[in-house]
Amino acid sequence: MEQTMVNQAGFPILSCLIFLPLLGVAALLLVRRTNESLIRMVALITSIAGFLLSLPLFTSFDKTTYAMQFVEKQAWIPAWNINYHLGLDGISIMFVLLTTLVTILCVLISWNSVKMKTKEFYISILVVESAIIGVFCSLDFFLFYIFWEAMLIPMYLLIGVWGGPNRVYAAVKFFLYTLVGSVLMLVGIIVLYLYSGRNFNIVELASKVYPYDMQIWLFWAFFAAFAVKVPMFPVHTWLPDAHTEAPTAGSVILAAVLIKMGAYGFLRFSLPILPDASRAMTPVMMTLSVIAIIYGGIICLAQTDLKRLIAYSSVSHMGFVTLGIFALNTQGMEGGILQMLNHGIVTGGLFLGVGAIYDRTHTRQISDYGGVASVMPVYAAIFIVFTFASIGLPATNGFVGEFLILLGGFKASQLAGVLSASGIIIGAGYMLWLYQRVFFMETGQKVAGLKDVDFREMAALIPMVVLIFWIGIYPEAVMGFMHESVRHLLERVNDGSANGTSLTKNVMEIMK
Amino acid sequence: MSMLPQLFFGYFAFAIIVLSLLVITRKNPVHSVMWMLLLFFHIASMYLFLNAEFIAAIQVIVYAGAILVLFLFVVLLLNLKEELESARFVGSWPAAVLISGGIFVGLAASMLSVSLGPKGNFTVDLIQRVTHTKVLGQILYTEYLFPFEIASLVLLIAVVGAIVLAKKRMRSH
Amino acid sequence: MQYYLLIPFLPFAAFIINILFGRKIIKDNAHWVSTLAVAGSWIVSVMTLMDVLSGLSVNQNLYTWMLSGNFKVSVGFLIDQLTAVMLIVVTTCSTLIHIYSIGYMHGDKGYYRFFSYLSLFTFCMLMLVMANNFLQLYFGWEGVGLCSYFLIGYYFDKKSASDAGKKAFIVNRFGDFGFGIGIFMIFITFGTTYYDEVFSQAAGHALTRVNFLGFDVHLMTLIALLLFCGSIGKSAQMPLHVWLPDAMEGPTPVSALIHAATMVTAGVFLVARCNPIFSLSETALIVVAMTGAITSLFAATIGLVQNDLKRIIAYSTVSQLGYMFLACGVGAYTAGVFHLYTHAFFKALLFLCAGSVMHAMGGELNIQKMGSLKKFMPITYWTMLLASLSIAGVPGLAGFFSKDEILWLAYSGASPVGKIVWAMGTLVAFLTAFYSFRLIFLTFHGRFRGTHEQEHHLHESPKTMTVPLMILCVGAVASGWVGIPHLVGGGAHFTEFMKPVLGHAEGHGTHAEEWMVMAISVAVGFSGIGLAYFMYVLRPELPGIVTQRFLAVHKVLFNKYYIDELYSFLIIRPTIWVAKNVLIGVTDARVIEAIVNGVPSAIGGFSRQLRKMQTGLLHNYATITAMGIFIIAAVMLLRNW
Amino acid sequence: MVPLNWYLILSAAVFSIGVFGFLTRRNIIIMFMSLELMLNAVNISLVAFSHYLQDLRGHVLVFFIITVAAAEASIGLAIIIALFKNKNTVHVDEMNEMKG
Repeated sequence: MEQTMVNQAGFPILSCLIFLPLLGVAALLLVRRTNESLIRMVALITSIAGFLLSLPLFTSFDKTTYAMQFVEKQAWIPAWNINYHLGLDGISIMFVLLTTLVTILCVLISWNSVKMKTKEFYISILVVESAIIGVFCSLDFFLFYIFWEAMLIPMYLLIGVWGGPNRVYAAVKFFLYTLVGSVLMLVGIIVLYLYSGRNFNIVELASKVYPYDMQIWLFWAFFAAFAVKVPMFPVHTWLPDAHTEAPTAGSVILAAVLIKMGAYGFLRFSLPILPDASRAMTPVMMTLSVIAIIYGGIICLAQTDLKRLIAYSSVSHMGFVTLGIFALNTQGMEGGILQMLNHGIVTGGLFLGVGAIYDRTHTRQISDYGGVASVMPVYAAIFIVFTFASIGLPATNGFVGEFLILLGGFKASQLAGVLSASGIIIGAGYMLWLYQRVFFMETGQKVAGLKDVDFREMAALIPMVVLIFWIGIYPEAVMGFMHESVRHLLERVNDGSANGTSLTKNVMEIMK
Repeated sequence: MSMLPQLFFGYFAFAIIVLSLLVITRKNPVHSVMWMLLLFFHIASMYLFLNAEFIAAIQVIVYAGAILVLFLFVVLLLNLKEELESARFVGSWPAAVLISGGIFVGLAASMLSVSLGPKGNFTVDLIQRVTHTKVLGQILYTEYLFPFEIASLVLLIAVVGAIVLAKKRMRSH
Repeated sequence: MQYYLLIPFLPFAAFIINILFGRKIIKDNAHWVSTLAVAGSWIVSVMTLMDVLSGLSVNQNLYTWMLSGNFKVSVGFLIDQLTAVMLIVVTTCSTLIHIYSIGYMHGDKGYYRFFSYLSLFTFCMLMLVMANNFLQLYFGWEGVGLCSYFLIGYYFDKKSASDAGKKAFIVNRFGDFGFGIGIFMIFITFGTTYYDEVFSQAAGHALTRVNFLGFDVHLMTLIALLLFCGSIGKSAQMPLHVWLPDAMEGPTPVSALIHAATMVTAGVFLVARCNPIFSLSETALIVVAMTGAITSLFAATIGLVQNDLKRIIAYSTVSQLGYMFLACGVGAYTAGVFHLYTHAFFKALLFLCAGSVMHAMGGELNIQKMGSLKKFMPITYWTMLLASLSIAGVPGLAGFFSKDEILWLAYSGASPVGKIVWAMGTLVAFLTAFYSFRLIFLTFHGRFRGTHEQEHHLHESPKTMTVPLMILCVGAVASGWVGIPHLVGGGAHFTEFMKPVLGHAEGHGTHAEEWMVMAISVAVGFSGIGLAYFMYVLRPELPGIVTQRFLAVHKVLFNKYYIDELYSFLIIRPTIWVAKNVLIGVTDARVIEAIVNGVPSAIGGFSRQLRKMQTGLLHNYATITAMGIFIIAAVMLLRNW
Repeated sequence: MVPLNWYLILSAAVFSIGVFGFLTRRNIIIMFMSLELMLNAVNISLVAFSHYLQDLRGHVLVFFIITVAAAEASIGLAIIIALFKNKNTVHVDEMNEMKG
């Protein structure tokens, strides 16, 4: 394990990334609350500094190894063998970068739309950033759990304080859903800790062997936490409410990075720590994924609320992600990880776009719109990029991810591949329908005379557009990071005891 | 063997119990406070029998001197005239008799079965030779220094708290 | 020898320039950028064709697009005979239509947007035909679909236009669904998606059977049919033909370029490109041939009674595409591609002429309200007449040679359904001639039936529009001359040229039979024209009488066999109904949410009961505490005893 | 010599009387006094134990108890004053703000 302890940055870069936003929070606390422009500037500068600081991760990451990189390890509570242990591998690195980028965009898009309790708003956003980066970097289970739960509080406030009319219901629902899941995960963590001789080290836990029955129980304990976050069918119902009621920045964070934590959890914990159980549960997970894809898609066809539609489309898209991950082959898993990133970019972009127009019209009802393309041509052009990336058109990132997932899914189970491919038809249906009703046809009353996007909004939207095409045309730029980690993970998962394998086959037989 | 210690104990025990009963049964709180004053003196005397001069002293100074005066202040401050006309006990006092009786039986039963462990170093002779106050002081300022500091903090907070509580309500009126 | 890269990337550069700077800077000069770029592509395409004629072919990867485990796909280019012909077709039509659009779209508020889309379309179409692997083909495939979506819905403030664009995209997605799974099967079978590797291994799997969704199927048939799904969507064959007639909502140059000459033929191109796979499966070929023949007949019958100028031509396109599939299905890929090539010219010409007519008529499309336009717009009339003669199969014109080759190879080929599809094809040839000339006669002959205002406004179109018409007309007449069969003394150069890629379909018949087939097709062509002349020029009252006599038939045909209504009834409305009433109304609201909200409210109800214990009276709390102490003490004591 | 048990029984008796007073009286001031009574009962037993065990730590504990009792009395009485100002009563059965 010693050779994995490398930190090529030369300084504790991950700690800096985690605590830099908190430094910004400290600075914000010193600013007078009436001085809103300074508050916004401080938040913006902090988020940009965080992004710049995260760029060395991208440039100096060693793609030839699956080992953890940029590792930091300090004893924290030695009595319980708890360490302050951080590190990144090819699976997590992209999400740290995405988080730092998305935070900038969130600050930008909220520039004028948040008028109440501005200071607290930006503090919440920065705290969320810090906690999410912490989640993706933690290599100690205890530390991970702390960040995992810490993220809940500011997110709860973001939805509950700055949200729409029904915000409190949505916030409480979000909170309770997530909490119920993570409490079960806590039990699972403690069981692992005790079984493994008081060890919280994720890397070491992932190289041990556990009894099959215990793995199954732990799998479901972790499933409770991660499936809620993803969200998988049938625990997805918090997402539409949370997305709909959250302020734009909240929706963007939620869509872009927060729900990725669930899928990341499967990749980081369920699969490597519980390989036999994961293999055995593959049919169940794939079934749930396929249901999510089709179910989420069809529900979108009957939505009347802009944000709700995109929220349900997230359910569908995250179904692709879990399908890819549990296909347990290279294409599926790499596609799944890429699709996590893609979904972050695309759905994040869609919510940013919706936020931009919501600021102007203050309505989320699709029927209130129409003909936006006539009055806001630049905005329409940007939004259609997001739309088609969401549909998965080649040359956008969505295509690469979905194609690889479907290929992997098809390899793992033809039925799952075929059924989920139908999600692509449905996806085109609801997204184009949405686009038509909002942007095409005659100009609606509430839409007439709207101003096109300004420089600030462009600055928030264009990075997403650039990423969509960059990843779509040259996906290797991102996928190059994950090849080794995915290979290692798959070796771990598919190299289990005969017990699990035979059970998988049995279940497969039953499924057929 | 003289019967004197038993006789003294008998008197004080009897007085303490009677005074306690008087304290909790008087209708007028001022009377209760007065009976309690007497009770505290009796307890302090009993401490003297047990070679605890310092404790007896603070029993008189703190309890009788400070706390009871505080009680008296409050009773007089609130000027409870109607208290004398209203009922003394809550309706469910028979239940309380049962419970407190039960507790007494339980406590007494357990106390009767007490057996002492090995004895310590602080013999009566030692205490009488060095004086109780000095011995206690030595223990307090060495072994129990930290709890002692915390106790002072508790008192400080109590002072601040009492002022804040009383003052805030005054202002709101 | 990298100059061929200019072919797709010149239009792409034009697209980027126009879309970024068109709105603010370039504005009404957008056509210069796009047209010059496409013309440049055309020149390079011609050079490429020369190279290919001199025996050169290219198969080169540009860079790795996707890499995941053993899945590796590059952006790469394959240039062989088939590609070269497609390049010529695409760039020629595209260039001419760009020029035509300068006049046609003049003064439109989205001028720059229109040209950006056209350039993007050209880029995607070129990427499609130049691909050297299935995934890049898919890239171009979806890309042209995207442009089609944009251009059909170009007048996006019209609901019908945006509906049509959406419909086109979604219907195509149904086809792409099968196409995508076909690509998965190819990858899983061959471990690669490059044409050369796939096709060279295909023969080795000629007898392989696989388990697909629990069915034991012949592998090559499966792959071929899945790929054919894509073709059905893109080339508007039964049952996914419904989008093409609606696509006529787009500007006419778009209909000419995308929905006649190039994009819709991509399906035929796909089948031709994959001929090594299709040839291994007789079942698949029969399906292709029958689909083509049925669609062809079906669309032709609808075309008989339509009154919308562009829709008639659209149904004619569907019908002709069916012809091409018919050819591929009987193994005559060369004939299919030959027809694709000639069809591009005369069908683009037909559409552009229709555009010219619309231009003069102020957007009117109903041919019942036209007539006698011949004297107002002579160039349009003559070019359109020649195009119609070509499509009707009049000897010597382009359509005659390609159509005749198809019919002959269907008749004489080895395909078990050859004779049937030949008969159907001949019937279609008759119908085609009839409705094409019904269109001509109603539009250009007789008396004018529109408003006075329209009549006053009638004029010939500007030069930018008529010059492309005349150039295309040359193509419609002469493009077939490269494939004149040996029978009538030609060299059949086209077939020879294509042989390395598409193979050669042998006709097994005597010269006499070949003459007979040709004679029959010429005869039905002329009789179709004759019947149209009789019904619409000599006896104009006759169509009304026939309609009255066969009212039910007319109604079914006029309403396109109610296919749209059927889909709406069977697919769209049930889906929405399920979404609204089952998923949102029951599953989400009554099942999941009932549990999600039910558990907390059950806990809440229990708490409300429990709350009654909290009296708020100090004595109650104290009493309970004391009892607790007593009980604990008692337990401790009893344990000690 | 008085046996330890006598002191302990006395302590128990005083404690029980304190409990009885606390549970029955309506006047919150008297209840408070009952509380003091209970504390004193504990103190008696502690001092007695200390004496018989020859260990001064019992006294230390008593010392702290008296300290805490002083603090508690001051705070408690302040609360009573505040309460009386608001409710104008010292009868606990007339206060049920905590009712659920």
